[in-house]
Amino acid sequence: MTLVLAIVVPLVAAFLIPVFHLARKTLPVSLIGIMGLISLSASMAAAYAGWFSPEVSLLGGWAPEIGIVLVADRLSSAFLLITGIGSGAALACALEKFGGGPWRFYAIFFLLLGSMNGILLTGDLFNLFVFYEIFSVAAYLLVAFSMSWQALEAGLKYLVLGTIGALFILLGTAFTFMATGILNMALLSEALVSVPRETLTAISACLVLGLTIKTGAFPVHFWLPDAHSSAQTAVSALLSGVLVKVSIYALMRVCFLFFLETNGTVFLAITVIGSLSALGGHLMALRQDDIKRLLAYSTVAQIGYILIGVGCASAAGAAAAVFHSFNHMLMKMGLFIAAGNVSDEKGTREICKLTGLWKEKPFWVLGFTVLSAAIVGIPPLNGFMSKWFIILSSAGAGTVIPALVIAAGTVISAAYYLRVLSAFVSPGESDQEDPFKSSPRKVRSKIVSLTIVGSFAMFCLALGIMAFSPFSREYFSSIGRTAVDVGAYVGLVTGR
Amino acid sequence: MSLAFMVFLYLFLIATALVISAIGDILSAVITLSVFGILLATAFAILQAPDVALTQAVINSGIVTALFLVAFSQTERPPCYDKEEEKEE
Amino acid sequence: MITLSYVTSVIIFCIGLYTIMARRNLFKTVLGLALMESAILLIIVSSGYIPGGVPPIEPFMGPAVNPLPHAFTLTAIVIGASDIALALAFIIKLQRHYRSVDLDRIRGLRG
Amino acid sequence: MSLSNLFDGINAPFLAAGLVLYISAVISGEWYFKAPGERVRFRVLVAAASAGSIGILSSGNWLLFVFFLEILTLSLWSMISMKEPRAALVYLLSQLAAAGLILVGTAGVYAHTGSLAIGPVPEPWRVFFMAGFGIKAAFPLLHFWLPEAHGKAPSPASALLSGFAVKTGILGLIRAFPEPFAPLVLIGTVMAFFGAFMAVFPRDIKRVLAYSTMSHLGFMTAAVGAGSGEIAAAYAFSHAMIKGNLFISAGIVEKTFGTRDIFALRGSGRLHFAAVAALTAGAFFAAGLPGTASYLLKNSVISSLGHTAPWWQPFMLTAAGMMAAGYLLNITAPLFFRDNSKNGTPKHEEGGNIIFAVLSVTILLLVIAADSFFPSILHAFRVDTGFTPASDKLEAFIASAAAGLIILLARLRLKGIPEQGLPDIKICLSMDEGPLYAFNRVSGCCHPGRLNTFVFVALVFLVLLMLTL
Repeated sequence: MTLVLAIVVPLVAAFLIPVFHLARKTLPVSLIGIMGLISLSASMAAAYAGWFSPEVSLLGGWAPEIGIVLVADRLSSAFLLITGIGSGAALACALEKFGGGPWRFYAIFFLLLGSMNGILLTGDLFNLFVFYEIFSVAAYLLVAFSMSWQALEAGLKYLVLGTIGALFILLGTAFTFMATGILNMALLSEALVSVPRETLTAISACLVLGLTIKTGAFPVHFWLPDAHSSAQTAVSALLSGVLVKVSIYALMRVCFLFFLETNGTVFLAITVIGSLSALGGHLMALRQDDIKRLLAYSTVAQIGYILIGVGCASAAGAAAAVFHSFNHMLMKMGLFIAAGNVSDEKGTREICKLTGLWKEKPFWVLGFTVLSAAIVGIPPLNGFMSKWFIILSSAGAGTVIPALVIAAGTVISAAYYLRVLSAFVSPGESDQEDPFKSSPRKVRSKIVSLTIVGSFAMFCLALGIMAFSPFSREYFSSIGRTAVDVGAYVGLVTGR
Repeated sequence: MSLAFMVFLYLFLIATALVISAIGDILSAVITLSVFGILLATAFAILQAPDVALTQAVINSGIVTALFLVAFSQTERPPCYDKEEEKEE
Repeated sequence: MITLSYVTSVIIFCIGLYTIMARRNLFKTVLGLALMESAILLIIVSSGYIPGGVPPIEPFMGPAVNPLPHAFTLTAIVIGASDIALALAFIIKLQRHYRSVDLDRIRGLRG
Repeated sequence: MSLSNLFDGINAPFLAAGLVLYISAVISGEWYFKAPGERVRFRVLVAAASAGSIGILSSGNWLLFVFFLEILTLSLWSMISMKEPRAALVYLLSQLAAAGLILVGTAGVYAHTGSLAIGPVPEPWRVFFMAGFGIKAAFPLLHFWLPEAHGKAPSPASALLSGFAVKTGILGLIRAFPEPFAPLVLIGTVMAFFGAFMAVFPRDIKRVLAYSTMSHLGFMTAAVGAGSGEIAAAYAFSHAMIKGNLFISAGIVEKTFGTRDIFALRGSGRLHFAAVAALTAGAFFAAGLPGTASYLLKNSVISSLGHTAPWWQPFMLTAAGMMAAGYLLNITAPLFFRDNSKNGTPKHEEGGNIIFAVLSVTILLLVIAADSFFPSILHAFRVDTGFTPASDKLEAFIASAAAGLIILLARLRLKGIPEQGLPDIKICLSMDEGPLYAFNRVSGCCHPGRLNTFVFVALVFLVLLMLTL
């Protein structure tokens, strides 16, 4: 029941917001905050239930062969936690920035939240596609929400590429259905073993292509830097921190369930995509002048790291991928919020003009420094540990090149993050004003955003140290074991 | 239904798709999309899916075409009218 | 007959893809998306077809065709329509800024 | 990680060197940095660096080793960037690359043996350790960062860099290759000679010292490759002492006279003997004259190569040792024996005489003490130097003559060469010209902003997927 609530509660909230809007033009912030809290606690309840006792709920009482199943195991729970924390932080930032004014924004936000929980919990391939589409439409709308021309262009490109990705997912689903006659993922993982090789090739190519486009990995990453850099601060943070992780969850779930035993080449392809993505993302980030675009390309690179972890096709690799997803959510959300706030106040996003910030707002710069050190992979922080786990699992899978790519990525990312930081700490420009510069807006002090950035930075430090203890490592590796244990998943769903 | 009819239908479908792709005029392409939708609905009906055929006829041939026409008319306006619109915004 | 459907839908899918890739007009892009989507619908529906079957509507007068493909074709149609509607809305807004629906001019974001 | 690892025969020399160096760095930092803020920052950074160093020495597995290496790297980076942010960036990036390579190698070793413990590295993963520690220990072609960082850092930081940070590379090599390993001997020989050769030309004192460090690291690498890690460790200790002294006294000279250019410093010894004395004394001990610890150790390295080594390896090492005397003479002799009246006297800072005198005499005494007690220290470290000149007398003589000839020829050409010495390979790294810039231009085309292209790429990607899966 908790699983259904995790999906239904945010959808109800999304429905209630327009209704409330009819009564009052500006919604009170506390109302949306309470709705957010209730929705998030619903998804946390699902995560809790799934973590300690894997749970299945059959919708409408139909058997898993016919009806739709919701499943929560440790992998889903981990991602529910990631999305819960991330979307909570984004909601807090948005409430602080916009107040209760733009009711449409919050309606879309809750729609997104519900569909994300749907993707994370569903055990049915077609249902996954449906939730994925709701999720994508909400994401397109959020990207374009500011209605600036950059946002609209990014939204349109995201929409076209995303729809093509969705069509390929639909095609893959159709092929799967034609080959086996079932849509339940657990049953499919058994049925696909007996499917002929050529059909399997078509299915895996379509599914991997569609999910890769949605993830934003390198060869088809084009929408990602546009969308992440054009959206508003809270949305950028949400996109980079949470939405990408949901796509990665879908990729992990589908690939581990379907292709672990049937088509091992898929994982090789994912490793190659991941390596390309890491290298390409870092190299493209190196040449950016726009701070948000730089962070967006850095996201492409980090997706590459996660995909390298997924491509190891082992419990260790999956655990490392989940751990890095969590870390990346913390780091990149914090970075986007910090960068968005300082660039809003400076009135520009060009790195070379963001000078003198160390004097003006030391706390923001400090938070940015810690988080960027974490994402580069500086030792006491969590980025180092997750990178190490990915390298370890990659070497364990017998491939060295991805590990070398990660090592090279550390160097490149250090170069570009240091460029940003040195701009921040360099003395500010003199009094002469650039006539073309848009005037810096007077912005309220952002205490909530600052708290979020600060606590994320602390969290990074804590996780980096925690990762050394065998106790917490046992927790993480249990996620990985759950992810690759197809038999247990099938047993869970079918009740065998 | 005879196979010959099916072949004919599918050939016609492909032909309309080609027209949609190739024709320079957007308005004609949109109207052809409506025809394409109706043909597809017919094919669905023959493939024993009357429910899908109905939905296809209503949504794809009706609503989507209407949306296209609205969007097309919105973007093909005289420039003076456009400027006024922007001032209002 | 099913093979015929499959061949047709593959051809239509390719035409849609080609339209997106080769045409510079944004409306053509969206039309291409619509074509691709219709092709996939055709694949799904024909996969549920049984020669000599009846529609899955009670009362059954013989072997009913699989109802599941129909259910998810309906969903896919609605989803596709919403995607297209959203794309058209974006196009209208973008045209106000660029004064054009030409993809070669709508490329402010690059690099 | 346990403290018992700290005191084995290999670690003890490094620990002793670190102890002396960190104390002297703190003392000289108090005097070197004038602004209070800088002083506090330097103290904090030295504390962080020493924590990292203790961690490196006491860690029992490779992961912790890298972990603490990076802490050391970061604090040194911050020290260098107090003066030269650009050189610091090169230093940081190169060291991160080194740490990444070692990390990959460690992961491979773990996959191979199931253990992270520090120890001999199995065959397929050796190359990563060699490359990683090679960057740390400035192997030829991987040394691009060394002259920059050593030459441009604040003097106390240079002392730490040259005295301890590069030695961590040697420590890692000793741990990873306890058995004789021929490629390392080859690399070490080439490196010793190359460093000595490059050190002949620059006019900047600290740059000369930087290349000298590279040359000495070559000796240590050769010793590691010959399988005698104890000699390398002892050499590291001796070299750390001497280089610490040299860099700190170079800092004294720089502070006193406002320049490090040997042309401008001509005759400065007569003006201010105390400031120059420490440098000269250090140079005397570093030159490897008979009777000093350097002489003993260089010969130990050469003899440890054994008779199986090809003839040119001891030859080149001997020549490199001889050239050390030459290049150090290059930077110390003009201080006393040349007159610089035509350029005017260099800047001469009044009022610090007593401090300089005390500091230089202290360092001098420290070096003399370390040097004269060296055999007993070696005994305490349980090192058997086994001093037997391996190369016969004639070969040594020819090598010395060749070295002298090179130095003489170089001296004749010295006027035409820029202040920074011969051009090095760091151009490859710079953003403004070089491969990175070229790549930057190309990658601009990677995101054209055109939707058709995006879809086309996706289609190509699909075809590739279809073909591979």
